[in-house]
Amino acid sequence: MLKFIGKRLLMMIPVILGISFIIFAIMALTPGNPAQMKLGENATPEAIAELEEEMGLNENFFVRYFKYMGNALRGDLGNSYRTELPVAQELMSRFPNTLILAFFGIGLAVVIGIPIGILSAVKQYTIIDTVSLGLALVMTSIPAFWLGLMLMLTFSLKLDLLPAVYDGTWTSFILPCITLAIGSMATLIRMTRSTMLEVIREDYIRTARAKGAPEKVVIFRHALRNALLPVVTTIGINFGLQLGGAVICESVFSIQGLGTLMITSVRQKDVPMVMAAVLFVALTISIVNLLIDILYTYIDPRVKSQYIKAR
Amino acid sequence: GCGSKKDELPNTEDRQDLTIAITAEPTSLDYSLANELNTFSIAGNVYEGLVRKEADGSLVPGLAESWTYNDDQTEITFTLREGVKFHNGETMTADDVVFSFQRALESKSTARMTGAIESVEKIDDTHVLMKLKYSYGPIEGCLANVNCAIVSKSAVEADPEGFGRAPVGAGPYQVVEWKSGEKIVMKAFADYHRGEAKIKDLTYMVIADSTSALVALEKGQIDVIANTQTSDKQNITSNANLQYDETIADSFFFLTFNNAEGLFADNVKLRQAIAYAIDKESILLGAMEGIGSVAHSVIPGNCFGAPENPDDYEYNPEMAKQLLAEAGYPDGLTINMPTMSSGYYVKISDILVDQLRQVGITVNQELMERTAYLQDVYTNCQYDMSVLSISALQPDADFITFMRYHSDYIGGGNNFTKVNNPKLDELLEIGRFDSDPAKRTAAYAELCQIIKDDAVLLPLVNPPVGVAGNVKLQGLKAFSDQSIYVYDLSWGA
Amino acid sequence: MPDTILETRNLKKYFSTSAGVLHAVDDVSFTLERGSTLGVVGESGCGKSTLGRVVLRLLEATGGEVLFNGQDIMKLTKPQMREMRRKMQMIFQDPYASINPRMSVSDIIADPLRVNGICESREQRHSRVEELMQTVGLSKRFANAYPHELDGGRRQRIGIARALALEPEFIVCDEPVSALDVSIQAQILNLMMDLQEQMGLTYIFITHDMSVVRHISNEIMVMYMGQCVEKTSSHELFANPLHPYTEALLDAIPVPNFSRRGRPRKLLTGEVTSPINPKPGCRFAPRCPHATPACTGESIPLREVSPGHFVACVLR
Amino acid sequence: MSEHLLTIKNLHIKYDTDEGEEVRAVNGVDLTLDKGRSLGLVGETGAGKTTTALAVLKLLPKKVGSITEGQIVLDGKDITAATEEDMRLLRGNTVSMIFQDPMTSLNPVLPVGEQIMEVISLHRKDLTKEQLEKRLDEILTMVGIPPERRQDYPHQFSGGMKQRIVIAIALVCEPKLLLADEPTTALDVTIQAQVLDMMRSLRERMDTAMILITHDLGVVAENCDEVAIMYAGEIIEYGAVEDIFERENHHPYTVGLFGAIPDMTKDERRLHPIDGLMADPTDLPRGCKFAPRCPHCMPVCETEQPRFHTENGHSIRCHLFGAPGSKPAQGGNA
Amino acid sequence: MKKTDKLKNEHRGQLYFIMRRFRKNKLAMFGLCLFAALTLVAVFANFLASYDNDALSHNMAERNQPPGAGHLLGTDHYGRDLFARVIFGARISLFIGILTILISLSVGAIIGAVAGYYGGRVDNLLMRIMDVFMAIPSILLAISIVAALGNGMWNLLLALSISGVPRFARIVRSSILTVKGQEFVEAARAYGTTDTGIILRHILPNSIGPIIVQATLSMATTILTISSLSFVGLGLPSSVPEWGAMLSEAKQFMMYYPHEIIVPGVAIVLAVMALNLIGDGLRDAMDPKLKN
Ligand SMILES: Nc1ncnc2c1ncn2[C@@H]1O[C@H](COP(=O)(O)OP(=O)(O)OP(=O)(O)O)[C@@H](O)[C@H]1O
Ligand SMILES: Nc1ncnc2c1ncn2[C@@H]1O[C@H](COP(=O)(O)OP(=O)(O)OP(=O)(O)O)[C@@H](O)[C@H]1O
Ligand SMILES: [Mg+2]
Ligand SMILES: [Mg+2]
Repeated sequence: MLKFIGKRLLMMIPVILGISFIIFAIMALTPGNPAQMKLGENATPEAIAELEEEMGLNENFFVRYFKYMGNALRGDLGNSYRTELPVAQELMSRFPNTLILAFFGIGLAVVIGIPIGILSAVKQYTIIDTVSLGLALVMTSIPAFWLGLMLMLTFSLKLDLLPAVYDGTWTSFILPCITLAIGSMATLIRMTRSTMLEVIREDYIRTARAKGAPEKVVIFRHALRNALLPVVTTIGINFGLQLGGAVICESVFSIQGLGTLMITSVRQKDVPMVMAAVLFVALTISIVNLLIDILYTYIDPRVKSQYIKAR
Repeated sequence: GCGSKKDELPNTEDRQDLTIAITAEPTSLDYSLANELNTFSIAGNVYEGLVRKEADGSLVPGLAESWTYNDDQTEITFTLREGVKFHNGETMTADDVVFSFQRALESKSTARMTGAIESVEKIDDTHVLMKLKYSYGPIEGCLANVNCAIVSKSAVEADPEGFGRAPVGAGPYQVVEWKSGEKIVMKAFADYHRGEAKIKDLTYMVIADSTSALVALEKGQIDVIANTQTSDKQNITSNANLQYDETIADSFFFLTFNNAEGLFADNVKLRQAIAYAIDKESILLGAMEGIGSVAHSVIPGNCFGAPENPDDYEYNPEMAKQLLAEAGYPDGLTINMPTMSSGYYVKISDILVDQLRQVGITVNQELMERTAYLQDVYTNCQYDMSVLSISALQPDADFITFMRYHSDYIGGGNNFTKVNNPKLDELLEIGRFDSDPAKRTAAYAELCQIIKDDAVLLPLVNPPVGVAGNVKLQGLKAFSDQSIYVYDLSWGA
Repeated sequence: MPDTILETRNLKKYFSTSAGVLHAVDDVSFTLERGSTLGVVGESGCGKSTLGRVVLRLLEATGGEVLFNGQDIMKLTKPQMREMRRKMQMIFQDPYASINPRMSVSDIIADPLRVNGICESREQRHSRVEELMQTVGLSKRFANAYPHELDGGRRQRIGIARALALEPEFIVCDEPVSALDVSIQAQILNLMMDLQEQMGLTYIFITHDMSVVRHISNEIMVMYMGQCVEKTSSHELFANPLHPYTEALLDAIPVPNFSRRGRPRKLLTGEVTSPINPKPGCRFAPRCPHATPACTGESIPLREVSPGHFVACVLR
Repeated sequence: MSEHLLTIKNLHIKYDTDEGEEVRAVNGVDLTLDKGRSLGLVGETGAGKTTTALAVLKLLPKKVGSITEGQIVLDGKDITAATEEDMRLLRGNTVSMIFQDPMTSLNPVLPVGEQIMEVISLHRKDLTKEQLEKRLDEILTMVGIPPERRQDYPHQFSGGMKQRIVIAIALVCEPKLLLADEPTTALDVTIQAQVLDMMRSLRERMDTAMILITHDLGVVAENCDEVAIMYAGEIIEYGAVEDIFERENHHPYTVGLFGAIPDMTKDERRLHPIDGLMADPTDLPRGCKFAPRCPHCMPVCETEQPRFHTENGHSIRCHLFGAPGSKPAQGGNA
Repeated sequence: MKKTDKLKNEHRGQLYFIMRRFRKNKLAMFGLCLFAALTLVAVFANFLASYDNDALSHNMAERNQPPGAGHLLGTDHYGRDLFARVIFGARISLFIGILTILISLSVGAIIGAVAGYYGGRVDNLLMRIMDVFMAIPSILLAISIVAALGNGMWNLLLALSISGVPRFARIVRSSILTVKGQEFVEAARAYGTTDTGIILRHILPNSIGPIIVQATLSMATTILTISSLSFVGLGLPSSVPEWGAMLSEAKQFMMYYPHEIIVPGVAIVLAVMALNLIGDGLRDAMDPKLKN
């Protein structure tokens, strides 16, 4: 098992390197001059040139990349071009917000989506099934920011129940989390339903019925766990989507997270910040996926024994 | 939580806190790095300079008690106010003043405000001498700007890097906490030389999206929106719980041409054709809901030197088509127009695209991010035509004209039209160096006429500055430079 | 002088798996006469299919030689091999998986012709396909049908027609009837025997059904965990099985005959284990009722105990 | 009149498919089975064997398969009218079923011990935990699995062992009737022999009756007391095992079936397959279902459904028998 | 009667049966009709309104008109006719959607096919590269690319296509892996079919099902992503009547002139829903196992 985790961690290295290269290259392609940005529109050209020199911007792309990576590997992610503060500090102050959003978003999607999916499968062809499928369909079809705005209008303006924008309280996370959860929820409803339907057709379910097990036992003890196995993997994938979707959600609800940071930094060509933010997001996604894989080996005995033997 | 806030809303008498929404966070509050209106308006509550600008725009003594000029107005001797405290509790000395100016002069971001200053020297503990490079009319206004604030020398020296986040000035508010990207929390400075402010706790909250900000204001989550969108005015004014004030900004939007290279170089007919094709009223209506004003001159009306009845092009599409044919484009043409992808820039160019289409000009709107745009258009002048805005910073024509049209400043983010006209240079120099106001005014009038005739650039609209707030808040006013003087605000009954 | 069409010498195929080296086919040698049928029987996983594939070089052997008409096919280049393929074909077990569901019946049968550039013109190809369909007993009206519309028996006929399209000399049949119902199975077996007679085909017939293999084969090879444990003529094997495994195999076959009812049987204990990193010695020893210490330790060679009867057992 | 353990009377079952067709899978099956006896149900693919067995458990796929006519009486209870809850108490307890494929019949995520234990705890609520465990060890030993392995998961067992576990599940409550649906087709012959042998001894010990579904006549000959041959949803021949394997008179389909198997005792190379294909269950012939393939087909066969002709408990559903002037078919394995 | 029906069916391909199952799926048919309607509107937009005069022309005298007689769906803040914009928007959204899918599908299919068929090192390398792209949330990738290349139709298209490639590569690869192991592929090899022949004639036709399903669903996602990019200001300029851009433009007026945000919003929801319904319907039709 440890070997497996070690191997997976090692495999993350090339991925992270690849991402860093791609983003660095994209940022290098991006027009705009960080020095100009820093000095503002009223700066003199001489001042800009001087600052460029200072920032090492006139060096060759590869030199810059290797310098950056060298520093990054030593734990120095550099200072933001924009605020001149260490990038790590800014990331750390923003990251919790995004993480809360993503985790609660996916949590909400799981807690609501999976039961609905199960119900829908168990009650196939009934009105419950139709309604939940319809719901899932509408959920996948609504643009997230539109939904966010509508929720904001309804729940904070019309009904005056929740804060409209982030103000540091946990209540201000409710609407953003719901907004973010909707997309994944729809996926989970559909996914759970279809795997559940597939599993219900399996021979071992028929065996369970032939044992005289009541429907509840058949569904919850026999079908559910098997159906959830592929769903667990989907949760991992959706976590990535959540981190991406957070960009939109954060801008709607003015949450200062990695998403808004990304957008501002990309726009201002704050290379160290963008690099660090993307790498951070990618790393988080990789780690969450690794955790899910580990979880998977524990809940699927077939995979588990494979690794235990391989040890 | 939200519950408690809600309860507070009805009785505001005992409130002493204020939350102001801003669309973007300043990168730093270091006075010597500040270069945007946005930053000036926040930092203005933290710092104070030798000169202070009142809410009505008049200049009064700030940290200097008084000052005197020498005869040719190239030297100023300041008498410092005594007992002025910095936020760190230290008392201001002449050394602090000298240090502050030295630092500002060295900074790359302050050129526009400190450009006329040669040096600042200490005379004695309560007097400093400022030498100017030339006699400069607007100098007092410059000294009131944040870039010329007085800061604690020891505080800067203790942590020069961190100063931008934890500034130590002598203004009415001191920074308590800065949660990056989220909010800046300040508290009233008890030892402020004019007395402690009435609003004790001041928070600047970053809300990028204007709709979200408005909802937050209506809900009472925030108290003031610093710079409202024109599209929100209707919402704000129709809400009895909110107050609204607006004024015309000291900036203007214009369509700029590259006068030296490309399509528009040496083709005044083409530039004029475009001038006739533009309906500024429609732009004002479409982009700014009709709020603000149409700009007829390159010097905004509230500046010294603004012409009284500026001459301008009429909206005349027929004339435009005719001139277009004369310019050599009887069948129309295609123009690439880089556009900064934010706010009014996009809207104005949207409308321009349509208006020019009506006379047979196809405009390719190339949306660009701010950084890229500034580099390509502003600094490097790689464009044919674009929408830009500049602001006066000080209510004096010099600020908004000198570097823009002088041939010494071509390119590099100054003279972005690349216009090179000795006559203009001459007029600009009169405007800057002559101390006779009448002569200056005349020079600027001629300048405006030349720019209009040559269609160097086409002024379009003066945007409004709108400020919205809780109706219980006293003293809320919109200023042309987007400032909010929090010291003057209070919660009323 | 027997006319040998195929000979394998010490053929080996190992797969490397996460758990170790899997000896799917381990040191198998046999010769096959033109026009005859070699039945290969053995339990699931003993390497029958692998043997068939290695012989056709659909899998690269780990070691050993396969001589086809005296030529070592392991040494052929790709184009040479493609040429050789026309003489050696395969019929597969699963008539559902072995034909492309997206192609019509006539396309499936015509595909080998097209690929090998036989019957260039469309009409020629068309008539050849019709001819083949007739040979295998498929009605012409199915020419444009798609496989999923047909039952297993007809699909298997398609598979046979496809294998015959290139007029091969030699066909490996990998359990061609085990997925079919008894009545259909008989139809297909008859067809295959008829074809063999008409065209002088040589078969390797892989199966695990002893009654089928006895019926169709001239010679039978019994495999156990990748190795050949006994090989002799079909008649001899059933009359006089020498290897304990063969004995047990024959004994275990349920016979549709009331007379055998209730008769005590020599049941084997245990099951075939996976042939990963096998120990030297007789691989059947752990299940063998007659196992002695001599059975383990060193490998047991295949010996000819009577003319044409080969067995690998220390007891014989 | 002695009470039979299982009586199936005139059972008709249809499936409604997605395509809107009606599959008439079972068309008038009559069967009786006594305590402790074993019945072989033989027939080709699609004959309706599994469907019949599922009907006895009332486990036909919901909304798709339904009993349209007939009656099933199990252990004195008419189960066609039984509620789901009644059935639940019967399943696994009075009647249990073994499915064809051991690879997929076990839940991959539960340890096998738990899967066996589940049946006992569902039906023997009175037993204590220790008694349950004891019973589990007992049954594991009986099917030849070391009891220590009860914590293992299905994928850790070989096919034969899995099938033994499936059998353990089916027999742990000592049911009165066991429905075994091709329990050994997925296994190798040597393993098949082991498993069938074990099943036989267990059944004898528990006095369990069995319906053994298969298409292997050899398996039937060695394991069953009675044989029913099914074709297109009907039983076309029924009798004691001797009747089918020894007697002369047979249904032409039975004759064909025997002719198609390669015979181990004869040296004849050509086989004698039955021509044509199984009747399409969505579009069955009007008269005798076998008529289109029958070498002895008469005009009456195409129009009229034959009735059973019974002689000493050996029934044949064919116009050749019973009716005056008919000529018995030759065949069987004689 | 029935017999002849059957015989007729025998000469029809699998496609016929898929289509038949699809046609029985009411929801999927609804989706298809909706999509067909959108396509028709997109194709014949010229006949319904004038691009220049209605969709583009500003008319400050008629700003923010509510839906009514003069303007069926009202006007926007530049006085442009929303009906005209929304139907020309269909053209743009569908165009971008389809082209994006085509590009990412063809690139993804080639990568996936090569990786899946040849396996081993090639597979490893290609898939690691795909992993790299997959590990960046696609919207972040799209944002970076648009920021780098600038806003505009072609850049948007490129950004969306690039972020779509890995998904298709994976799907194609995995369906190739399943098909590759099947016996008919081995049979084709046994009679001498070349690698390319096997991929083109045997493998791809059999993996087309999941690919088409993914394509329809991806198109739905693409339309949503465009609107998200517009929202953060990285979409198309407003002179292009694209739905996402319309939506984010209308956002500032949403409290006062809700029709301006509802019209494009509903258009997006309908298009995305139609595509989802079709994709789901196709999946069900191709995999009858899912239904009873
Ligand atoms: N590609 C492969 N990679 C790894 N192992 C393989 C591969 N192909 C076959 N094997 C293993 O080789 C052994 C022999 O397999 P093979 O398919 O030849 O058996 P078989 O006798 O044909 O069995 P069956 O009767 O089930 O078809 C088995 O243990 C199998 O798991
Ligand atoms: N769920 C179902 N939906 C539609 N038709 C079905 C269904 N299950 C079985 N059938 C049809 O009912 C008929 C009888 O099927 P059944 O499974 O009982 O046959 P069987 O005798 O058990 O065959 P096998 O030997 O293949 O197991 C067949 O024609 C089959 O296609
Ligand atoms: Mg095999
Ligand atoms: Mg069955």
